[in-house]
Amino acid sequence: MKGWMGKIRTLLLLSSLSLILSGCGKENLTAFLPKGYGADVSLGIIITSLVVMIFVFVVVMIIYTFVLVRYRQKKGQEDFVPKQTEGNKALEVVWTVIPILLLVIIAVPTIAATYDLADKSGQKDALNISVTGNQYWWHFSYDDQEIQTSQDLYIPTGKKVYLNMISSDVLHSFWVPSISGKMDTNPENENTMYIEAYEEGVYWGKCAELCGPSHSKMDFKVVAVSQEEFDQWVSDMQNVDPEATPEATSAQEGQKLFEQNCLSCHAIGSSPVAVAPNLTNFGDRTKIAGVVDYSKENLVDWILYPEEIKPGNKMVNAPYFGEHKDMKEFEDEAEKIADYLLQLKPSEITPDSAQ
Amino acid sequence: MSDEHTLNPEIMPEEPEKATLEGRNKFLGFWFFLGGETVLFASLFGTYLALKGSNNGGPTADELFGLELVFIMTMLLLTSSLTSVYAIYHMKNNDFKKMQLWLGITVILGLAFLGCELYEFTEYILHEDFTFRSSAFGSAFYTLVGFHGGHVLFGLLWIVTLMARNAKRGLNLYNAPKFYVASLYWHFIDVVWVFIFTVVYLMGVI
Amino acid sequence: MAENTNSSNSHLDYHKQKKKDEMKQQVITFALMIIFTIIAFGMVTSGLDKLFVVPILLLLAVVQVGFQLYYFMHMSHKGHELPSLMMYGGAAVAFLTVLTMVVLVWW
Amino acid sequence: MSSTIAQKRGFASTLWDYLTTVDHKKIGIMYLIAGGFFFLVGGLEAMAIRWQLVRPENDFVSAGFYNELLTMHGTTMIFLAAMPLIFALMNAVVPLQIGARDVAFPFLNSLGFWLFLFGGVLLNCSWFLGGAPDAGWTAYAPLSTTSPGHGVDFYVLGLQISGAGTLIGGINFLVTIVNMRAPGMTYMRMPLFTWTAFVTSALILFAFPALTVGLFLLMFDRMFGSGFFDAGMGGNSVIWEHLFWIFGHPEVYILILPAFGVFSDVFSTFSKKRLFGYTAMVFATVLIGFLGFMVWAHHMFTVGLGPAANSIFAVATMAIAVPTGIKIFNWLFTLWGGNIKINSAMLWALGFIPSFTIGGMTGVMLAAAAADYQFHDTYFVVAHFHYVIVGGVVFGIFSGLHYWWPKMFGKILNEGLGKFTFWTFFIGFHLTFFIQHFLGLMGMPRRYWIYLENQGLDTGNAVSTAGAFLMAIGTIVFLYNVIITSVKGEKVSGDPWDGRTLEWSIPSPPPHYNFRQTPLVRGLDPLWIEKSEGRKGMTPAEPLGDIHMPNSSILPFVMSLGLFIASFGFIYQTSDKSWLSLVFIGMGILLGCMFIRSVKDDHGYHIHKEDLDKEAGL
Ligand code: HEA
Ligand code: HEA
Ligand code: HEC
Ligand code: CUA
Ligand SMILES: [Cu+2]
Repeated sequence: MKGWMGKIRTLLLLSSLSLILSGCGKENLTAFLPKGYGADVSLGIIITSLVVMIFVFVVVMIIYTFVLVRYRQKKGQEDFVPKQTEGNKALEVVWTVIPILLLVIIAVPTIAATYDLADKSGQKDALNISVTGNQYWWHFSYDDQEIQTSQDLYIPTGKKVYLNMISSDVLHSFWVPSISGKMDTNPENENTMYIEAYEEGVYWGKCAELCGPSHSKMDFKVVAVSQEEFDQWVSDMQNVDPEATPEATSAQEGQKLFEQNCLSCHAIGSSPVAVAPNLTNFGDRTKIAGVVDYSKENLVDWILYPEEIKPGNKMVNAPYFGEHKDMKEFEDEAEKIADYLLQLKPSEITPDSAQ
Repeated sequence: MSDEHTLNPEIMPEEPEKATLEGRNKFLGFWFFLGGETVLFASLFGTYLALKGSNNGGPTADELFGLELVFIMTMLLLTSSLTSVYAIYHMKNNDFKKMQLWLGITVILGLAFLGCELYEFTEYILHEDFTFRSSAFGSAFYTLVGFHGGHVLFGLLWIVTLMARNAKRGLNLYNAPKFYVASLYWHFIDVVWVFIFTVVYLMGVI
Repeated sequence: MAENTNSSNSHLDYHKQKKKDEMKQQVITFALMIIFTIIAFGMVTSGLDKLFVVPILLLLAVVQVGFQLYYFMHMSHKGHELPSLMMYGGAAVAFLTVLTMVVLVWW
Repeated sequence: MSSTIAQKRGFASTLWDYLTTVDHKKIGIMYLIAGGFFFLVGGLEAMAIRWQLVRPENDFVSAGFYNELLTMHGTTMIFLAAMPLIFALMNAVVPLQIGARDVAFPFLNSLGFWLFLFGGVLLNCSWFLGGAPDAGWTAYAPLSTTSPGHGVDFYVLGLQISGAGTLIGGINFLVTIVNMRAPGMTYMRMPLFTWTAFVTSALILFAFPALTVGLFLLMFDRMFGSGFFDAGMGGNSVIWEHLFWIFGHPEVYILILPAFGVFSDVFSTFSKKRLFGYTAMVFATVLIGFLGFMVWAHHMFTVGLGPAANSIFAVATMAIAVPTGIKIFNWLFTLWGGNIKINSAMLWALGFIPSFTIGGMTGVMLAAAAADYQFHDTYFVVAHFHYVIVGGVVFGIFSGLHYWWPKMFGKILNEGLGKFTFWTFFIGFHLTFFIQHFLGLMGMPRRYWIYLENQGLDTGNAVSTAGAFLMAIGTIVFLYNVIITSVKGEKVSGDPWDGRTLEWSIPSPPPHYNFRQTPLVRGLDPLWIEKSEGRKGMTPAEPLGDIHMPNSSILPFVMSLGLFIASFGFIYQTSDKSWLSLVFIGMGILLGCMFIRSVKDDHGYHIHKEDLDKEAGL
């Protein structure tokens, strides 16, 4: 493992440099700039295979160009009949054996890496998080810590974190390109994968398995912070008082409205409701519902018109509309709820800490 | 055309089913089709095996299956395979009457088999509350066994049609391949059944 | 063809005899199949160990199917090269399919 | 039965002729028209996809509609465009290449076509009846089992019907190639296109039943309340994935192998050389077909099958690079030392080599399981398969069409327009898909209705869309070429390319009985052998005699119509049981036709020797 990884790494450094120069993708999203173990290993294989492939392609193209230049029909030679060769045993052996050897070069590290990435030996002692994919949001439950959270996954850097994944409805796939390759969430079984972030940062995650109209909007974030910060986040989250009264009056009214209208699906604190995202630390999100820029205005919009932002999402089943109130009233109420939600900041540790 | 009128033993070729190009094509095409059917049933078997434990709280395989009926069904179908061999034997001897007779017996045995199967299914549905919709196991069971039953039904209709159509005019080089191919189909149904009684019933109760 | 009645008749007799012999063989095959079936059912009802019975059941099934194909369906006769090829092709795919469903869908 | 066709015919009788025909050449033309039409439909859907993705957060189409577009694009292109176009070439050419007067089952051949067409029409009816399927061409459960509306129902039944047609077609070609070869045409003298048709048909035979079963299970889950893929009832959605890919992977080789066959024939014809390493080429074809059945789980690396399964399937997949490489190098060495004439047919073939090699190479990269964790379900995969499918299959179809157009229609497609089509399409193709490799790794999953701003994906997508427009222009010029050629094109002889194989030994277009006298084949490239020994055409293997021909029949059309009707019954009975009456009517029609077919003798008819002479004298 180590030997070839070392060589690969130098290669990798060189090529990633050139990739940065050519601007290949957004940092913390692209798989070209790995910031975690899985992505690193995968990129190693990608580059090994790419090098072999470029070699093959060059060989093919050299013969191809030569043949076309040399043997193209010349003027006046239309009737020339070339020698009718049947084949050549030696040549045929050559182009059977060499590709086999080239494939072995790819296959061996591939197998090693495949087993490496499926290694579960450290799972018992490591941090285990249950991941649930839902149309169209992600839920995270920290197994022994009694922490429930959605959309933003907080992990400590430099540690293997085991994710036990399942789906509550259709197939989804958990993918954070710059940290690790993807793993599907299936409804009938739990899949396990580990991730390890090398450095602090907010990494973009995407759903990579067609799951309905808002499949392209099922984004989430992995927030990697230092171990100390993570420990603090854990204790902050454990000590949340879900019923804490906010200071501002509008937020207090918002809390009431929220409790009446929204708690049937959503949850605050660690009660494991799985119908809608857990909003305990909603005030610390960087995006609303995974994709919308974080602002009060957008939040109000979301509460009132979720369907327009994420078509087909399940909040549509209970939109915040009564029968006999007028629109203005709704907006007012939604603003109050927004005020309430925006101040849900139970922890000092936020995505901003992940620098 | 010469192959229109009934053959007499003198001009009956050794393999009447392959004496014409059409016959050879039918023969080969049908065998290939059976190759495809093998994959079709394998997919059903595979699905069944993957789901046979998923009884969703309903009855399990060993609570459900009784072997007596299955044994009778197996005997019926195995015997019908032999009777259709007799039919083809008489076809090759150009003895049309006997061929029809044996085909008739085959059909009766096949009907008896289907009757047993229907009885079995109604028992399950009415008395065991085990239906197509009760669990993934139920779905897989009825689909696999039902597909086989459907094949039996189709085979019966086919053979009866052939018998009726040719009853008056006897055997000729035009219809010999048709009889032959139908008998291949009938044997293949038996092949599938061998796996069904082994994998579904015997391995289900053990 | 009718001119050569004599030789044609002995030819006919020869073939008749061959078919008869073959028919005999097929009846024996049938008897064996019945016996196999009885063994299979017997083993299951006798309550022997599962690990012992299942492989034998499968073996018996495969042999029975071989009988069907090779004797009842004449795959042993000449002119069945391509049918055998395609049946074996189908059987190979079938085997892989079933194996997958049993091994790779365990949860 | 009249054998002179050169009479004036009204439109109605021509139509009737085509509805009832069992002539493989006419069926080939119908496959060409229908497949071509669906290619345009699928292309139009592709254009809509690309237009939606031209800039971030675009709102050209809605999210639900986008999913319908991409599902229908994939399904249409694979099942209703690529496969039928390949069947068009196989029908038009294979019987001629083996010196046969007909296919083994003319009636079934026609049935296969009508089943495909009605299946395709059924699938596309969904657009007008409440929405198309929207679960991807792979229709993964439970998304497909829970998708609201009837879209996926149309997918299930449409594919079931057209799939049955394909299976029938496959068996027909297998038997044709085994039983109908002219004297002397041994297996190892068959042209490569015929060989690939043979292997492709065998793949169809073994691959499609898995799809058939999968579709049945899906249908039962959606319409009759079974629980195969419903975790709540103990079902398992991974079963669908296996069944789909046990079919799906061989399917991609079903598509590419005949294209390989086209290229083999084109390369050897236009470099005036015997195919280099013929035996190895045949062997490689068979090997690809064989290995193709053992690799399907490479589409499922991220499903969670475990490292052992992933490694096995990774290595098995990579192995396919070897026989494919053998082919690539044999083609290059066919050109080596040849007298290479570059015309439109040859351009497509030459364009194929680098394009497909890139596609194959990214395929091998995908096969590396640990790397596929990153690639899977991103635009890298989209790039891979368009490189192999467009750069392989579509180029192959274009090449084959330019090559055999004179054989099918008696006229050569315009060279200038042909070259223009090639270059616009070729450049557009690379522009569209090359950049998608990078988009994928930069974090763009596939089947994304929108991508967000500021994620570095804007430029790449804009370039990709621009390329797609070039491809559209190329396609439109090709259509123009077809029209111009049929209006103005000049008639050509039976052998315009100095051909090597049997189809060039008869007039263009061929008479409906193909060969007046069955030819005697004396080696590989039989016509070339005769020509190089100074003879003008093939030596007949039989004296001139009566020719037996099959009767035409309307039954295949009616049977397919029956299934078409029954499908609506199946689809709508979920909401109202009275729709079941349509099931009975439709199935009644089908069974009735089968009954008629089996009860009514059909001995065909004979073209008499004298008529043949008369025709020759004309
Ligand atoms: C015509 C269609 C076609 C063809 C020919 C291929 C050919 C190959 N494909 Fe592809 N593939 C598709 C169509 C096709 N594919 C489609 C449609 C999908 C996506 C389906 C979906 O999800 O919707 C797909 C997806 C797909 C995946 C799954 C990706 C994913 O979803 O994560 C993989 C993974 O292994 C793969 C691998 C390969 C390989 C190894 C080959 C090989 O056969 C390629 C072999 C060729 C070469 C390698 C080039 C020539 C060889 C040489 C010059 C010799 C020397 C070479 C070496 C030593 C490497 N393909
Ligand atoms: C044979 C197979 C085939 C072919 C030929 C193509 C051809 C093309 N494909 Fe597609 N494609 C697939 C098979 C194919 N595709 C499959 C299987 C999928 C996966 C689906 C899924 O995820 O489920 C897919 C998915 C797919 C995507 C990804 C969608 C997504 O994941 O969100 C994209 C995006 O760029 C795309 C683009 C194109 C383009 C630009 C072409 C171009 O080459 C098309 C060129 C043709 C034209 C441009 C026609 C132009 C003609 C006109 C405009 C005239 C119309 C006029 C009349 C009707 C008279 N295809
Ligand atoms: C029917 C259940 C349901 C009810 C009732 C409901 N929601 Fe939601 N809500 C959801 C679901 C499901 C999502 C996830 C949507 C998605 O992203 O696909 C969601 C998402 C959200 C989000 C974004 C979460 C995040 O982590 O980014 C906010 C904020 C929100 N809802 C607020 C509210 C408010 C305020 C109310 C009451 C007025 C409410 N919801 C009522 C189901 C519900
Ligand atoms: Cu969830 Cu896509
Ligand atoms: Cu594949």
